[in-house]
Amino acid sequence: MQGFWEQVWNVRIPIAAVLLFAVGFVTLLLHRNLLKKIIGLNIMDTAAYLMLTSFGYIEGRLSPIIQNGNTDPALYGNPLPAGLVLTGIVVSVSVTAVLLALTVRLYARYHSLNLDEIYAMAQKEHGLG
Amino acid sequence: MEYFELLLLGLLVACGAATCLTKNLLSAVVIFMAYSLVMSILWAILRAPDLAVTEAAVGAGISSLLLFLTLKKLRDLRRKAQEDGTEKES
Amino acid sequence: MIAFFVNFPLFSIVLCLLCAVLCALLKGKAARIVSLSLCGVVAVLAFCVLVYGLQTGAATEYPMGHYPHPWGNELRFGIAEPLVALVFAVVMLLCLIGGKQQLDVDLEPGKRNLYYVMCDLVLVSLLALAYTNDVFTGYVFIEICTIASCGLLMIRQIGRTTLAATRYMIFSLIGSGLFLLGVILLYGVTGQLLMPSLKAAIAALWEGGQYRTALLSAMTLMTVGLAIKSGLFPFHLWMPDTYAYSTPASAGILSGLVSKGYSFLLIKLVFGVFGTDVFYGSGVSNVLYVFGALGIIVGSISAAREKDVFRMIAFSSAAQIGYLYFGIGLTPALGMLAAIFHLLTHAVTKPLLFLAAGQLGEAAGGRLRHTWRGAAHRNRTAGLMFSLGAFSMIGIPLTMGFVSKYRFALAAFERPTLLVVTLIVLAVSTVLNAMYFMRVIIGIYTPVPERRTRMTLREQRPFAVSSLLLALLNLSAGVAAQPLVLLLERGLSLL
Amino acid sequence: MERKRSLKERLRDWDADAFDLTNEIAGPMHPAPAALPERPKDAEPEDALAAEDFRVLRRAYPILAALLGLMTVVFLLVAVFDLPPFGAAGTPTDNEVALRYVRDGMTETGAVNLVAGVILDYRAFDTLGESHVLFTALVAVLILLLKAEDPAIDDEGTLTLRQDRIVTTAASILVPIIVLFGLYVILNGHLGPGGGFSGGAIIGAGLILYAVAFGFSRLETKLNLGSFRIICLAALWFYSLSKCYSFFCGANGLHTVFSPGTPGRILSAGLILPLNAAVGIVVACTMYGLFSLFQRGKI
Repeated sequence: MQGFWEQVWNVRIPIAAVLLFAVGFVTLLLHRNLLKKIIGLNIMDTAAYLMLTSFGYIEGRLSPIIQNGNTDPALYGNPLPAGLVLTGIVVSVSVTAVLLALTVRLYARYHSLNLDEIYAMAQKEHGLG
Repeated sequence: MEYFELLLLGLLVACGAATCLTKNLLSAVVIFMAYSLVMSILWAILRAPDLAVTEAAVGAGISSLLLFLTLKKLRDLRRKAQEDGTEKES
Repeated sequence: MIAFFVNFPLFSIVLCLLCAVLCALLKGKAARIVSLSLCGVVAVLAFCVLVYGLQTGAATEYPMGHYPHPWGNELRFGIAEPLVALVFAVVMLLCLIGGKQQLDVDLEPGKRNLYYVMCDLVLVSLLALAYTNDVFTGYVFIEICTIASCGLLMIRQIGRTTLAATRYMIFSLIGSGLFLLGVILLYGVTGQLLMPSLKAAIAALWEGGQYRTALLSAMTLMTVGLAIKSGLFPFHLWMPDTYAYSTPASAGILSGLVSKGYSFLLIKLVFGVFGTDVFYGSGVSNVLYVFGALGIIVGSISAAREKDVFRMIAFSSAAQIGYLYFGIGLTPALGMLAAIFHLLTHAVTKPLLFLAAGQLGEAAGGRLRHTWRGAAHRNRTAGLMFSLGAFSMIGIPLTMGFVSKYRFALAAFERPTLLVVTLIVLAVSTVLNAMYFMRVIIGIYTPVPERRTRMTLREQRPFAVSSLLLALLNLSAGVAAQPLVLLLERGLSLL
Repeated sequence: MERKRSLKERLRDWDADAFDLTNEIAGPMHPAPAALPERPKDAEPEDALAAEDFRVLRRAYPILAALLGLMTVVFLLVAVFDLPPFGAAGTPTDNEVALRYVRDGMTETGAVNLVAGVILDYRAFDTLGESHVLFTALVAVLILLLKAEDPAIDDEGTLTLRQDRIVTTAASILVPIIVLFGLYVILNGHLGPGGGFSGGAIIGAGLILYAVAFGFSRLETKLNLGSFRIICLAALWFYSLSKCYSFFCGANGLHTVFSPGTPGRILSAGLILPLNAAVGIVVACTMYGLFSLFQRGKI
């Protein structure tokens, strides 16, 4: 059993990231309220980026900014994951903005946030429109 | 240092779960803002200061702001619909 | 001179980005002219790159910036990528021309140029997905494609399209979330992001037996992510709403091109990243085979049950996507060749169907099948084009659909254990296709006594021109399929 | 014998119904079917079909979704246990790719902040796509929330904050500091943490605070839809063209004009400073534009 806990300790941040990913994924699927789905989506994306950042972290090394000209590679962590996650955060914001705009338009028309009610109303109203 | 990290991870998962389980939308957005700030601190610990600044400014700042704005807009729309509704009935 | 063609993929991508930003500034009509000419220029550039690929006969890796292989981004183009880019650009051009009549009605006057901004951004993401040699760049341009195709969808401001756009966006984001997690797991295990070095690292790990579960899960996540986005069987529920209620031009672009962009990226991943022996050895391809077969059957059945013609065509599109993954999951050689040929067939046929259906719907004044009785007499060209598209979907000889079904049958013999299942699935789906398409064709050609105004050729000139060209593309590839098949074969060998 | 009609005429006749084959077919053989009885309400049967589908889906959905969620969790946890240990030095990600970024990053790109060097010079194509994702989001929200230009609609959405003293005084102190800090983060993108995206978001937040405190009227003269489009055009065109130039030179082995300069100085790192500025402007405009669109439907 000792090996198991030691192994869990070795990959603790990816485990937390997977748990958060699952929370976000299930929220996105289960909740019928649109705003909850959007928040679940954000949680899912940040969890994936948390796992990516954890791959760039190396114990006892500084952040990838050169200190007074000393470019010894053993001093600094890996800059690549930080660059990728920077791109990812902006993607999440723009996707959230578009989904929120869609929610406002849907609410203005159907006065409901519950996706099933909206689907039923659209079904009745348009039928075959 | 690791225990602080564990505390933050636990807080993150708790915030994530709490956001999804609360009924009230406003509290869900507030908890989501807290979730983003904790994530920003965690990235500062993971030696990625760029991400901490960006997550705080863009994730906690703008995303939560847009969520609050949508909630306010929905309330205005609901109130306007009720006013139109009452006009139609009266 | 030919050597300079190597820069053309970079020029076409940057040109699209410049035109997209420019169109936001211009008025509706000017933005349309810029977008149409952009599609034309991109088609010419893609053709030049194809000529360059044929001349050199090898895939060139074009470093984006001063840094070679594992450090900087790269574009990679042999023969298959420019060919697919050429077909995408041409079909988008014809869709925008053909759907002009409905576009003028559906688009709000103030927001007409924003529609063309979204078209340019879809085109740039399709080009980037075809040419990219880097997995994370693929993810970024998948996101651009998701938001832009959602923009194409919601431009028609009726309540139903906003709802369809929301559901489409949510399904797509689940797909890209899983794809992102797959990319991250791959990076965590191999430390590489560029496709060639990823392939070498994965092959080494697969032999060494190290990190095998992480590799397997990353491969499954990426495949499932891309399958969700292009609408494979269990995730095709967003398709009928998305394609049925948008303007025919958008429906043509979305169903014909966007889902094909994702599938082509998956084909590139299978050859360029996982490697055929890893992908087919690990059983992920069998999952695709099963879901493809189910997708064909369920798609065809639900299309047959549908009364609204537009939703019927949308479900038939789900069945055709099932064909694509059915081919990918069958065998790496002939099965993949049949799949990529079918990719081009569907990219050409489906927009023709949607444009013709749009015109017939206006001529008949309704969406339901029984209101379309005698519609072909009111709009002759639309009736003719619709039936030609339907024949290609069914697989009548001389059309491109027949050749792709023939290629599938050939591929079936390559895998004798699944021979019977494959042939049964092909036969059942062809019968179902024939049933629900012929029902519509017979309906639109039954003579209806009362006289309605007739839509002549002059009134619908843009539609006539574009559908004629699409039909010619279809028939020419159907009749003279051999050169195209050889071209694709060489392309696949270079992927 | 009437002259042979040219193909063009025959096509026009075929199309314009000079002769209608269906009359011959329909006529003699059997009387044309009586007009179909128009179904009383054609929406009803199709509606039942969809509603019935929908009800089945509605009941099965939560169980299916929970099952799918559980499956992915177990699947991912199994995969994660196989991952390299967190924080160790010899992991696969700590390979020659990262080594070159750290060892030669400063000399090749001139950026002290290696992350800025990676996203704006080594892997610049991602960030080129990135700034256009934001532009796509702004255009998509424009399509959805932009109201037609009619003066009848007053600023019905403006905050009915009674412009109370607390907010205005706080804003008058805070806004200059926020914008100054945002400028610092942008301009020092290649020296310290930060860069175009975070600096732009900070300036965007500053503009939003100003609009909340002092209302939109003051900002509207300078920051309206027309000026937005020009700003986006200028910044994104500069970004795309300069990057196209550096990609073209890199691919063909030419030497670009921009030199990395002496690291540590503000005007060093070649193209990274202007690119950060361009991205910062685009992000600031987008954030403010999104706020204004959500708030009152026009920028």
